Amino acid sequence: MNLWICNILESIFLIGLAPLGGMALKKMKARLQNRRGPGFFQSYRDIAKLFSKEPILPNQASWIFRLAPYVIFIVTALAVLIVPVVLIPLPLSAAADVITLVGLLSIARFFTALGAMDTGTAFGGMGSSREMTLSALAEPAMLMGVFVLSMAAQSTDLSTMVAVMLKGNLGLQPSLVFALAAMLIVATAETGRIPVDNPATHLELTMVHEAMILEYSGRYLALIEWANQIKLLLFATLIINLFFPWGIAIEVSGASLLVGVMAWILKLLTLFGLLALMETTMAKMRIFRVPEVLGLAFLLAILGMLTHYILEVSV
Amino acid sequence: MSSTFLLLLGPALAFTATLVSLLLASNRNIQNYSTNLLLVLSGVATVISGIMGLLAAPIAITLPIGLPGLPGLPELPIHLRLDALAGFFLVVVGLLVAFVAIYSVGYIKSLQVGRSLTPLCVFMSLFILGMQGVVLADDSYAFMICWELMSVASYFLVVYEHEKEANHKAGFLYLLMAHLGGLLILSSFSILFVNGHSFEFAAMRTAVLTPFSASMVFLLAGLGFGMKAGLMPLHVWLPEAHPVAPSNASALMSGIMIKVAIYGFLRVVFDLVGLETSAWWWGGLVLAIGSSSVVGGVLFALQQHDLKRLLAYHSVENIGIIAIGIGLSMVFMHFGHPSLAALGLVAALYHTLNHALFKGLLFMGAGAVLHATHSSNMGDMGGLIRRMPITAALFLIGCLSISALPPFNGFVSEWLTFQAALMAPSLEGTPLSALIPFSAAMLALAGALTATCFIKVFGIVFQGTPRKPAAAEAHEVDRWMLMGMGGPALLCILLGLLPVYVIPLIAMVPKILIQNGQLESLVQNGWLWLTPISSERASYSPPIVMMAFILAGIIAFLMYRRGKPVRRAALWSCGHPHLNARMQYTATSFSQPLRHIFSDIYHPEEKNTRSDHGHHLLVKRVRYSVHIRDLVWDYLYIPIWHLMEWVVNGVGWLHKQRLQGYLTYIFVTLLVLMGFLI
Amino acid sequence: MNLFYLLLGIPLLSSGILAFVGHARLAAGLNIIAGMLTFFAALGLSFEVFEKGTILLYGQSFFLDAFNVFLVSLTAFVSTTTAIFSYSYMLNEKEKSRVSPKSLRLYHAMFQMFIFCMLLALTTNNLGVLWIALELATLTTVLLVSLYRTPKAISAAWKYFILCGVGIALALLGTILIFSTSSEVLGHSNDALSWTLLYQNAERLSPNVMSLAFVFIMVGYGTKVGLVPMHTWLSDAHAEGPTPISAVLSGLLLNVALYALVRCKVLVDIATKQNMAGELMIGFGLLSLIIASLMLHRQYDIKRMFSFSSIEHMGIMTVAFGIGSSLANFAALLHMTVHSLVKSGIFFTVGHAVQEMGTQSMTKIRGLIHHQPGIGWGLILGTIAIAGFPPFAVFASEFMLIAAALQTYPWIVGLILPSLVIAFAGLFRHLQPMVFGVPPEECEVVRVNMLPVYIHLGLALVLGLAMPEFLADWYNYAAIVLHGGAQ
Amino acid sequence: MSSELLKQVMSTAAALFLLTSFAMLAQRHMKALLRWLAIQGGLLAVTSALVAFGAEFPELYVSAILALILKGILIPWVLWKIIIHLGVHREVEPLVNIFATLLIGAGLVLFSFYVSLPIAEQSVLLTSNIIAIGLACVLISMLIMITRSKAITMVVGYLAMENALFFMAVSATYGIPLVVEIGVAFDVLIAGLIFSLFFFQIRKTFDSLNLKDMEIKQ
Repeated sequence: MNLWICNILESIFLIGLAPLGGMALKKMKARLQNRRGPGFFQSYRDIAKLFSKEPILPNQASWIFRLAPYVIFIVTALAVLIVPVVLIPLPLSAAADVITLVGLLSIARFFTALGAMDTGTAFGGMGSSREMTLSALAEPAMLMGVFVLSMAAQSTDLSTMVAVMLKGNLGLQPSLVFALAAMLIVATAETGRIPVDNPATHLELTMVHEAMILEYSGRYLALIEWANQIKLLLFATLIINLFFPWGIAIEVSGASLLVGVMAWILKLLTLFGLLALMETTMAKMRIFRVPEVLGLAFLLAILGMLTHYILEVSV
Repeated sequence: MSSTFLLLLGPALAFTATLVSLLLASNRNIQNYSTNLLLVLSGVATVISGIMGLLAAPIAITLPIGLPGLPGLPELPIHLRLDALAGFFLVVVGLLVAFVAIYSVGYIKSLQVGRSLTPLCVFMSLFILGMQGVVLADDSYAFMICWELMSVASYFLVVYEHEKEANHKAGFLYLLMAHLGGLLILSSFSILFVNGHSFEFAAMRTAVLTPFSASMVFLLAGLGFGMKAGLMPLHVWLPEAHPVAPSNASALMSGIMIKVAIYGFLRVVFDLVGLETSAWWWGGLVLAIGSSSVVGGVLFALQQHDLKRLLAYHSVENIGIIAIGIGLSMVFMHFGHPSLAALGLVAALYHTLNHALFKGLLFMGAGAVLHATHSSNMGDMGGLIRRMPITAALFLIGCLSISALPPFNGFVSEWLTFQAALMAPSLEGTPLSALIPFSAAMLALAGALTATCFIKVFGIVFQGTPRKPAAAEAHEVDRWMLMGMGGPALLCILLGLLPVYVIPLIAMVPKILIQNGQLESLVQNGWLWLTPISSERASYSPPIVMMAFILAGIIAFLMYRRGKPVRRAALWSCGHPHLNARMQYTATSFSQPLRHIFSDIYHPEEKNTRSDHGHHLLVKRVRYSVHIRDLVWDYLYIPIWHLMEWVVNGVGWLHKQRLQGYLTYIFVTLLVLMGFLI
Repeated sequence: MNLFYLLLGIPLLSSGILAFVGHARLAAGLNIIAGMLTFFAALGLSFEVFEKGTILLYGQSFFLDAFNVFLVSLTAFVSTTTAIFSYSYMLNEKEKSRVSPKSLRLYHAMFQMFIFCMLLALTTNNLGVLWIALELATLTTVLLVSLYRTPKAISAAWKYFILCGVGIALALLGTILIFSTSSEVLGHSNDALSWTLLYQNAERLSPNVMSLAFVFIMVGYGTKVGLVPMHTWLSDAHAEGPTPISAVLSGLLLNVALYALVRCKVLVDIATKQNMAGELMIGFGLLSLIIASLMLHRQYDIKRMFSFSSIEHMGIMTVAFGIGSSLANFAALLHMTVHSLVKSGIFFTVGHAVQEMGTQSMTKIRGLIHHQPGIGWGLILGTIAIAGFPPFAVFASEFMLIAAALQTYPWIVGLILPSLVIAFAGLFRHLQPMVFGVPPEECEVVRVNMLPVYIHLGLALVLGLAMPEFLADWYNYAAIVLHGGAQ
Repeated sequence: MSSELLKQVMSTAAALFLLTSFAMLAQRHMKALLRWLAIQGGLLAVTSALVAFGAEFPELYVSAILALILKGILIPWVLWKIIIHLGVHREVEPLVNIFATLLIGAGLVLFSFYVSLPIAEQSVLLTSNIIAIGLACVLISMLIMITRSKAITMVVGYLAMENALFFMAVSATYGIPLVVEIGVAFDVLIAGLIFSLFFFQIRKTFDSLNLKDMEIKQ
């Protein structure tokens, strides 16, 4: 029972922390660019303000338009429930494994795209067309990247996978390098970061995700933004816990949980630091260069799988 | 006795429907109601007998018709047999038949008055009879009769609106490939006959085959059934025939007819030949073909702008998924992992059931849209969600299911397929183990592309603003059609949520087809958990996912109630005064990025025309059109066709001679024959 | 043996009478009645054979066994239904004044004469008389083919006459050669050509002479069967003659010629103690099947197309007889029956369709289902039946043929299957536009009698789905008689 | 007549018969062609009579008379009348050079000889190697039909073929049974009648007896 409560608490912890995480990244980036950046709690203030505003709906909008933000948020929150953050084993990760995780994320995307198509503007169509094109390549790459791990760990259950990785007997495997590379590329694409997409711009020719949510306002926009921040944190957590699970708590006790949280924060900040560095030094790619990169990720993941067979299984 | 009765009830009702529709041709309404209601009953009876087949011991009966007393052979009356495999497919067939028949009541009512309904009703009933017969047949003669009955009857459905040239072209292609496929299947049966000395399946099962003839049977049956199922290089009839058939017919054709081909393949290869005699490359071949169908199907689907054509290409994709499951099963079986083989087979069968439901639903939805807008071109639609809200909601369920999103049914079967594929390491260095991850990759790619494709479909057809007046004046379809679509939609959700109740039933099939193919672990952890291998390995609990959904939904609803009321306003148009429907993204523009990325596969033929007011900067009108050809046509079928035309021309020249020339033929023949005697 | 008198007497007598009946309706009616009476006689005879086995009449002159009595009934039946069809057809032709009253008299007389020739050919025990009857059948049909006196008809009849004349002369040469060796065994008399005696003494015949003889008989009767490359007369003769004649040519005459060939093949196989004759037949059959299937694609004339389809099916039967196992013989006999029924049925429909549209050119025939649904549906169902789709019995025989071929000569299946598909494609690519679509302006509604068509198709359906037991026994018996060579 | 003598006589007759065949193959003139046809018919009648006498087969007298009347006189006469009437008695246009045709004819004789070798070895009939000659004559008649372009020459070729058949029947087996023979003769007669009918029809509809003009375009 304790585990169940911990599982839920952990998720609430992550969901609650998501705006802060996003802001931390922004802050780091600003510092790297010699700016001060907004305050750490700016995201919370934004969300609170949006919630209190009167939402305006376009005349054409149907019920899908109104439903979509809720679905997006709920699904992303559900995804959090199954990803181990600071503790394994998670009881809920048995209810939905890593394939389901990918499925849940793709529901979110599905509804984002439907919401964008709903009003019939050119921006919405463009955004969802681009988003779906990119995700059509990113999603299989992610799935394949995860599969490399699953095969090595002989499980698709996230808790089990993390546990197996933690045991360390899989420490340095060539296949995991491929998988990690693939996952990193996918994560940048999925969370809409530079060089794939620029979350900070509304330039019509470059935007992908922003184009889809142009018509949203008020609490709808708040939910979508929040879900987005959760997604960023989720991906970061997924990568650090799958590939670098050191320090994660394996029992419910105050000390180990504390170590888990600390380790998580540390790893997260390192990753964000790297991301900020990357976002600062790189320019956004042309839209048609992105598929090539994602195709590369897909290939890397497949290669990882093949290496797993050739070098690791048959021995 | 009663079980025999039940077994025959479904086909008998379908046959009665045929007669009734012939006899009551004078009154359209009576003909419509009586035929379709009989077909509903037939579908229900089929489902019941199918469940009986899954649960009870096999029943075999013989009908006193057929071919008596062939020389040197036992008599050949028509043998029928109901076992678990047949039972499962009967359930699939029966379910969709029942729903489609309900739908047909409304659909047929809405057809134009001038056209006789008799061909539609008669051939629909015969088509259904044929499918039921194929599944029940227990000798190759009965099987072939029902198989071809199915083909011919569906051909007449394809050409029902025969004034349009596209229809008979599609019908021709369809029947041609059906005939070729039928003959291939026939020859695979003949090889079994030569070895088993009887046309009955019972004798064929016990026949001992040499590896060569077993492989021949596998190849011939694979080609024949693959042609009907629409596997990738053999699929070309599918995107031609499905769009032109009446929508209720295409729902059945895409929903269950291609599944009947899967049944035939399982029956011949798994049951009659038996996987014990399989060669190592069989499974690999099925996997490779399945993978190519999965990706090829969805890639070509993406570029279609005809709604039903798009759905037809998705059938190719989904058949590919089923084939991957079957291929996995064959590979695992050959390398001695029967329980994994059972898992692969269950995944394939579950997807069979799921695809029947959601593809039936989507085709019925497409029919409803078609009926409302009088066009199947997505470019003529838009904004239908406001005029046809229920259809839109039901169609959305179909879209979510086919895109394999949790917690709908498509996800469950793809999840099982992935789980089976992930067991590839247990094959340990066999030549195929590297192929399996590749198939999984293709499956993953296809899943994501499918979602893209259905965003496009739903977004273009139901959302946005109407692109043509007909779409703006569309109206919701009648209650019969909604009921017909509602059933599969409900089942899509239920099968997504409660796979644990369904899978034990499906697992009866591997029990008879695969020796030692036990699957206890799949549902051993109670009603909540689906665990293919063991709970550590992987598990999925759709009810928990759903509960979480509902919980979160309630919280969201409360938030929504507390939130401020919304205000409606005009769309912000960046200052442009007249936003109109033509500024929306179209199906073509939506798929443009993918067309660009995969241009090596598509070879798009793009055409830009522009006219101006005398100066190239004063543009009057720009037209862009793009045409995507199916690669398989260009590289496989058209060369074959050219070759044949060339031969035909040569033979034709031989027939353009003078009388003396013809006499010379006789003369030379005579000399040659006499020469042989020397 | 009164029935036998009737069998041959009725057609001969009515041929004589009809030559003098000028009243069109009366003559056509008499034609039907004569056909029916012949059919009843044939039925009676076949029951007799069924009960008593082979019957010999007038010493050794005539005989009836399971094989030929079955063909006799089939011939009588199809000729009756053709007479029924020709009633409405010829009246239509007369109204359009395509035939003069004189030609009509000739037509009816020659029709019965032709039936007589075929029945004679089937029932005679003498290979020489068989030849005479076949030659006579050719001559009568030459007159029928040229009935319309159009340039094309004359030309077609001439071609038919010369090619079949030469062919059948070669068959006579073969017969003479058989006689040259059999007269050493059986004495210089009629007996030496009597099939029953030859069959009993076949082992004593000289194998070398019999081989040479079979070469001539194969080419000779093969011409009449329409086997490639001796088939070139067939399409013209079918296309240019009156349609009832096309129906009986395709449905009956080809059968009778094949019957003659098969009779000789059985003898030769016993004499040479190997399947040389059978293999020769397989070769010719396959060639016909392949070439005819390909030719189906290049047709512009509807009757010509279906005549190529006849060549294709004669090829199938020849292959089946050539294989010669009892299953293959069963298949061949069944195929013969169903092909006669279905093909003549198709020609009936085609005849009406041509009258309806006023042209035989397939590019001008459109929308039959629209205009006169009976004709359209008859044509498409007939074609589906002839293309070998179940539950029509053409499928059953092809099904058995493929099984039988796989048992003995598996490689030929690799040739049969593609040909069947090519043939189907050829038929259907032309058929579909004719049946579907919108009819042209100038077509007219004609008086039709689709009853014979539906009877034929119905019988083909019954044979495929639920073959009566006695018929199967009958085929079985005949198949065993033919299989005699190997017994 | 002794069998040895009969054999010699038959061999001579066969040689003569072959000669007539070659003569017809070499002919350019229609009238000459018909003359040779009549001579061939006469030769057939004489041979039949000789065999009837030599082998004591009285039946063969009937066929000798039939041959004389039908093949020696009636049919050539009718054809003669027709060509005069239709005015086609001029030159025959060979499709293949005459010399080449003759060469092919010689080849055919050789071929027939080889074909009938196994038969000649085995058969006990004294006239058996005449089969080779008969076969050669049949083939040469077909050659006549193939290499000439007019309808009438085709008929002449056809009749020559019948003659060769009868010759073979008479020489190789002392004739076929009478019933059959009469039947065949009857058929030939009717065929001849139909031929004549046809000539007028063809003439009427095509204005020529040249076969080139009456091809059916497929």
